[in-house]
Amino acid sequence: MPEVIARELTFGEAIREALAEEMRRDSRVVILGEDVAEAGTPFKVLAGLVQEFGPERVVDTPISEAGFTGIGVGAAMTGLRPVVDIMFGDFITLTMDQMANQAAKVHYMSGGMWKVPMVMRTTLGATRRSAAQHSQSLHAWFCHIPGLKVIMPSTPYDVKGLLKAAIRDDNPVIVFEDKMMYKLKGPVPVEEYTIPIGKADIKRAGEDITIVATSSMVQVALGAAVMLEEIGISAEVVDPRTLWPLDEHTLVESAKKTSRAIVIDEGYARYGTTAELASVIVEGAFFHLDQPVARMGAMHVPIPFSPPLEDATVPTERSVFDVARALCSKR
Amino acid sequence: MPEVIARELTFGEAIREALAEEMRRDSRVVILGEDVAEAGTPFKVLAGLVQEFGPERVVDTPISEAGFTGIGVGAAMTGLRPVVDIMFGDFITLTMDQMANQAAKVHYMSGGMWKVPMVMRTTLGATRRSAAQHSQSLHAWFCHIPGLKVIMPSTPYDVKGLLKAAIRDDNPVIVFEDKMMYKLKGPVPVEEYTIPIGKADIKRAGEDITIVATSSMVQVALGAAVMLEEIGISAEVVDPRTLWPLDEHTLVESAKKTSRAIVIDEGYARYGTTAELASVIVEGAFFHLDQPVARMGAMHVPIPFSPPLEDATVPTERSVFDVARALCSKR
Amino acid sequence: MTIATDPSETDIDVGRRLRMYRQMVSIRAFEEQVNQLYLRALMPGLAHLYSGEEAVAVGICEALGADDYITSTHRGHGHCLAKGAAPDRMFAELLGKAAGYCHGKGGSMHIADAATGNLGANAIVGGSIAIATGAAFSSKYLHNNRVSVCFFGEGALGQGVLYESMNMAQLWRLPVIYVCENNFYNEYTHFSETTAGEILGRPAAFGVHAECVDGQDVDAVYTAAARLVHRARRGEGPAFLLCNTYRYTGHHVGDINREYYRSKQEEQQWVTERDPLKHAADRLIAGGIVDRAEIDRLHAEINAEMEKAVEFAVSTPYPGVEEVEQDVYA
Amino acid sequence: MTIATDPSETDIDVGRRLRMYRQMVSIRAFEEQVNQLYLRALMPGLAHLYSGEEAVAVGICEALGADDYITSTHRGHGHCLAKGAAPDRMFAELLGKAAGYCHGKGGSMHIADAATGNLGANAIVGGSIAIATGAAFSSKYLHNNRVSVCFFGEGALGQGVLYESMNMAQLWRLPVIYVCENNFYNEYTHFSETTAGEILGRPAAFGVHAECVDGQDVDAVYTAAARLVHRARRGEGPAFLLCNTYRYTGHHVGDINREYYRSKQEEQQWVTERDPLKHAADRLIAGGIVDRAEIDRLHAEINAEMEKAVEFAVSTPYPGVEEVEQDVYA
Ligand SMILES: Cc1ncc(C[n+]2csc(CCOP(=O)(O)OP(=O)(O)O)c2C)c(N)n1
Ligand SMILES: Cc1ncc(C[n+]2csc(CCOP(=O)(O)OP(=O)(O)O)c2C)c(N)n1
Ligand SMILES: [Mg+2]
Ligand SMILES: [Mg+2]
Repeated sequence: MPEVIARELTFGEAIREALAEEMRRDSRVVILGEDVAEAGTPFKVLAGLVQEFGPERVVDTPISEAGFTGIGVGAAMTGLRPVVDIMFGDFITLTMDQMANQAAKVHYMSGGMWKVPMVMRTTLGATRRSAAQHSQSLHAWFCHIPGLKVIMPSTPYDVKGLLKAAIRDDNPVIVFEDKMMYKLKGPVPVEEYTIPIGKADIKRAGEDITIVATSSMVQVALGAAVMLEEIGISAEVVDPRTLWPLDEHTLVESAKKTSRAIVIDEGYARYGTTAELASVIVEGAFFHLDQPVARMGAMHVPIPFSPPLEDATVPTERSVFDVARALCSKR
Repeated sequence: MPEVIARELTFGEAIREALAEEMRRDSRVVILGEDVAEAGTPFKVLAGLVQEFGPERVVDTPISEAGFTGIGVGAAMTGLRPVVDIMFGDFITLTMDQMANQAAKVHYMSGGMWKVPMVMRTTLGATRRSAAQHSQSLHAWFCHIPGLKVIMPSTPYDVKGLLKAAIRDDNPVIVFEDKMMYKLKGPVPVEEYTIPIGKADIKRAGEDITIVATSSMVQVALGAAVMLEEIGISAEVVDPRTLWPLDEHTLVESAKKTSRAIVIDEGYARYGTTAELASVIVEGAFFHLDQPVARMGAMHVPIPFSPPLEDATVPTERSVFDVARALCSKR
Repeated sequence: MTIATDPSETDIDVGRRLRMYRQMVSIRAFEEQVNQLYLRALMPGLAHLYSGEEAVAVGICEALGADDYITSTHRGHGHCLAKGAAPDRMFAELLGKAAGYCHGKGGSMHIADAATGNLGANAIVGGSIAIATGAAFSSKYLHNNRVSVCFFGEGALGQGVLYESMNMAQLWRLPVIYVCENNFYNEYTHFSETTAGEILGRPAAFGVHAECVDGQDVDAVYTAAARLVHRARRGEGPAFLLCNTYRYTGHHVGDINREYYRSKQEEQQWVTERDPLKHAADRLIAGGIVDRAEIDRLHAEINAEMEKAVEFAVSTPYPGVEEVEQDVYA
Repeated sequence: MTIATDPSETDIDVGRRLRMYRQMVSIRAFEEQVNQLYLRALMPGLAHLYSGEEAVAVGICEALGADDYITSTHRGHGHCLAKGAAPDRMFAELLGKAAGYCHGKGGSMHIADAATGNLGANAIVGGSIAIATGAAFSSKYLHNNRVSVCFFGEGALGQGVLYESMNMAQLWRLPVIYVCENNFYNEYTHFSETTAGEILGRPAAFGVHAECVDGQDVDAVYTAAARLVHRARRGEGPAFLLCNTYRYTGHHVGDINREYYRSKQEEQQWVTERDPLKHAADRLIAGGIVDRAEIDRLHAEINAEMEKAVEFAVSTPYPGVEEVEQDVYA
């Protein structure tokens, strides 16, 4: 991060600023989605954009996720750089054919003739009391499909730089935003910048244990790290920032250094991204590891509505602390 | 497998027999899908069923995968036990909302009031020269969703017993069938049987290395095991048979015994089922392992049409042999 | 077994009219309590209120038997009540309590009730259309004479699965009625910006019998529904009923400042001129069936009932944390 | 920049008619070679032949400029040729060779050609409908006057994304033409078993201008297409053109025994009575534009050209295995 920190923005403001800057820079950037214009989305993240860029560039769509995602693919192939807005990550279920069979494969299947420079912005995360169909973190599905790139920013700084990079990328890129993080504040330089897709960030340096955390789980990991510090355990928090491409090197080197690792992601626990991240670490650092890599994710159940149940489904600072302490005590 | 082996059936015949038996036993079992009736599907797996059970029970649908999958969900909630046929596994992309947001969650969201006893049969596997949209093995997506069960049979015996169990199961169960395996022959008892969902099968006992293989990769693993035997390496081939629920115990115990493991699955290499299977083994057998678990899957590229390219994308007996030998030579 | 309603009865009997009025009042009172629970910060999440649209759910469900199925939406309290669910267990569900219909696991957007044939609210727009069609597939296959009603907002006209489902329903002559609640807004966007052509042309294009009715007139809704239900039971296939209606409050309880997408004046006009409760009460009084005092008594009675139900829900316990892993599988 | 065709010309000029005939003959000859390649076991996989349907692709593409876009289907050779692709590189693609349009990575079901605006064949039924609509979105946004044509079989009427796309195309007045090639069969099932209502009612329900044309009459297809293209370029929005046609051979090259789903007699009738090539040739001869001998010469010439193209494709090399990991990302 640059030295001079000019101001703080919320996560949502950083997204809006990234979009506005890219839309000013490149008239081919358009936004498509439900209630994106006047309403600025239910999360109000896009508020003001239609006023600046007009309804031709900030386009309210019908409730047709498959249709307007596919329109985004076609528009991207023919000269635009669409940013498609899928309100809740749970609704990507409706776009999987357009994303996995079309967007992801067009460039390869055409032998490189056609490109799909499109961005999908969507959300993840539970604990909003929104129940099973509005609380999922389904990014693992996209990570599994070659041809797509998947971005999981965890700070206002990261989301701004990565979203701008995504818009300039010539491939379909999906940006997952934690709904609970839109109000989170953090420093964002006034100067323009982008962040290369595929570079992890060490959010906190440490010696005793590596905590790899994504998106919503980065703050949880940082909180746990503070608790761990109090009992003399120095945790390194590594944020991959982009799950595909994945900066394997940074993950592996951290684990080699600390010899213990936990991987945390808010997706469902099984057959999710923690399995890949843990496998990458095991493959690269096996002979340095004192313990198997621990995985933490959303409990493998549909997210329940009831608050005490819902709260039990996601990793917390406390549960991460407990797992880390247990790993470190086994010496 | 029972002692008395009466006859050999192909994989396709075993499926047809399972369906016919269950349809005779239970009039609530119906089949929905494209070209399932007179045509008996393009793979001819269902040939003859409409003649025996009539077009009310073997129902040709329009090309509406989302729609008829959802109809299957609704019918399952209200007294039927539908078997929904999705011709190519690549088309599950169109059903993800019905499967992940509806079928998988109905029972939980309703606090157990409604059940979804439905089966989805679909296919996986490449090397059929069908290119990127007809060659995928996308089962990892379903494995990731709590509320679904995922079955990956690798022999005529297994597919018959597991499919029958799936039809009797009160949950949504997806059965993935390898398209290239429909003609594979194997012993199937004349007597009725089912196979419990969630039990792995050791397809070949061995001492030096564990090869966990699923579906299409089981025969590949068995072929590699023969090659390995010739150079004095005794490979144990473990077939999980069902990916969710997963028989972790059998996988872990085998790896503990051999101290080396390879996991092979025809899904894309990254963020796929091999990551979960490898992680489960590492978590359970870490202190017994001499080497990190090796993972092998489809190359992380859209499946190309061109034969020499396509052939390079999937694990082969030779490539499994090479990886196994390398793992065993590092002692 | 469900008893077929004779749709020829254009004169709706008094008992039925009173019952429908009571149901509408209950829904209104229920929703007012929900809003209070939200304002008192007792309700987790954001509920979507049905106030203003009561005549639709009530008119339709009055034409159904207990065995008939409905599927519902994110704006589903009205459907659930109209189909016969009890307010206390509904409030409990909305608060995430163990006594709720779904043990608190579903909440407002997933409330369901097997006893009254409610296959569940759905938080995916259009998410229950194929399910309702599948329930009708069962009914036809099992010859059990049940009809399936699929409620959805006009926003769901944007979801392709509606057309896939209507096509199959018509091909197979399934006893399903698609009830489109056109309250003019998809969240914060007027439906004219999201809906090309004429709505009724859409079912008609698939050969599905289609009608339109004033969704603020419970008698009209009931009469149309009874006819379509009867038609479906006779095996004449699916139908589509477009009900024009209006939601009085925000898209959800937190949607307070709405003037950027619809005017106060428009809202006011619907409330004062088109209120389904007022309309029905006026008619009951004009017909000499009840007087104003009886109406007032009824309201007071229902309000008291709702308050008791809320009290129950507030005081009843949450599920134990061990329940989180239960019922993932049957 | 694309030059608008004046749709008022009902008399199609001679050059155009000859060119269309030649194109149809080329497609027929191409497909016969494909079948031969299959029979000679030289072709990987199973191709879907366009024989019998030539007038549709040719009539439509004749109304388009080189800059206009098309999207195509699993039965896409005809569209690709009609839009201007070269047979030799097409055969190479079908054989998975490096010289193919997609370096062999796409094959028959994914053939594309950027130079002629072919956004690609698609192996997902209905998979290119939204893409074509998106291309029209670009055209409108960029004011580049391009029109986008989306070819699909009547089987794609089952896919909900068609209705989602038509709705948006009409709302936003996008220059896209949906061309439904109704060859009466979805694989092995007659379309009447999968399609409720009247096909033209479907676009009409979304306000999309809809017409039907005899898909075996290339002049009629061209005339209708020219009118709709002109209309789209003038900003009057999307259109839907239903072309009734017939595939002469199996669903794919391996579909030989077809009598369980359609009779030999039906097939024969289309071939003898409704052949688009014969029809066009007869007309050219009747109009005194060519004689039978010239027609025969043309066929011979094209056959020779196709044979050369096949030879090229057969002899040209496969891509090197290292190419498998190229072009996953741009
Ligand atoms: C597939 C899907 N897309 C988007 C949403 C977000 N969303 C919830 S309600 C709603 C508007 C629904 O409008 P309508 O169907 O008219 O119902 P109403 O709220 O007016 O009753 C939207 C877009 C959703 N829940 N599901
Ligand atoms: C989404 C999807 N479902 C099923 C299939 C399998 N399939 C390939 S072609 C076809 C029939 C298509 O019929 P139609 O659209 O009429 O085209 P035609 O083959 O007649 O040209 C089917 C079902 C597919 N490719 N994609
Ligand atoms: Mg609405
Ligand atoms: Mg067809």
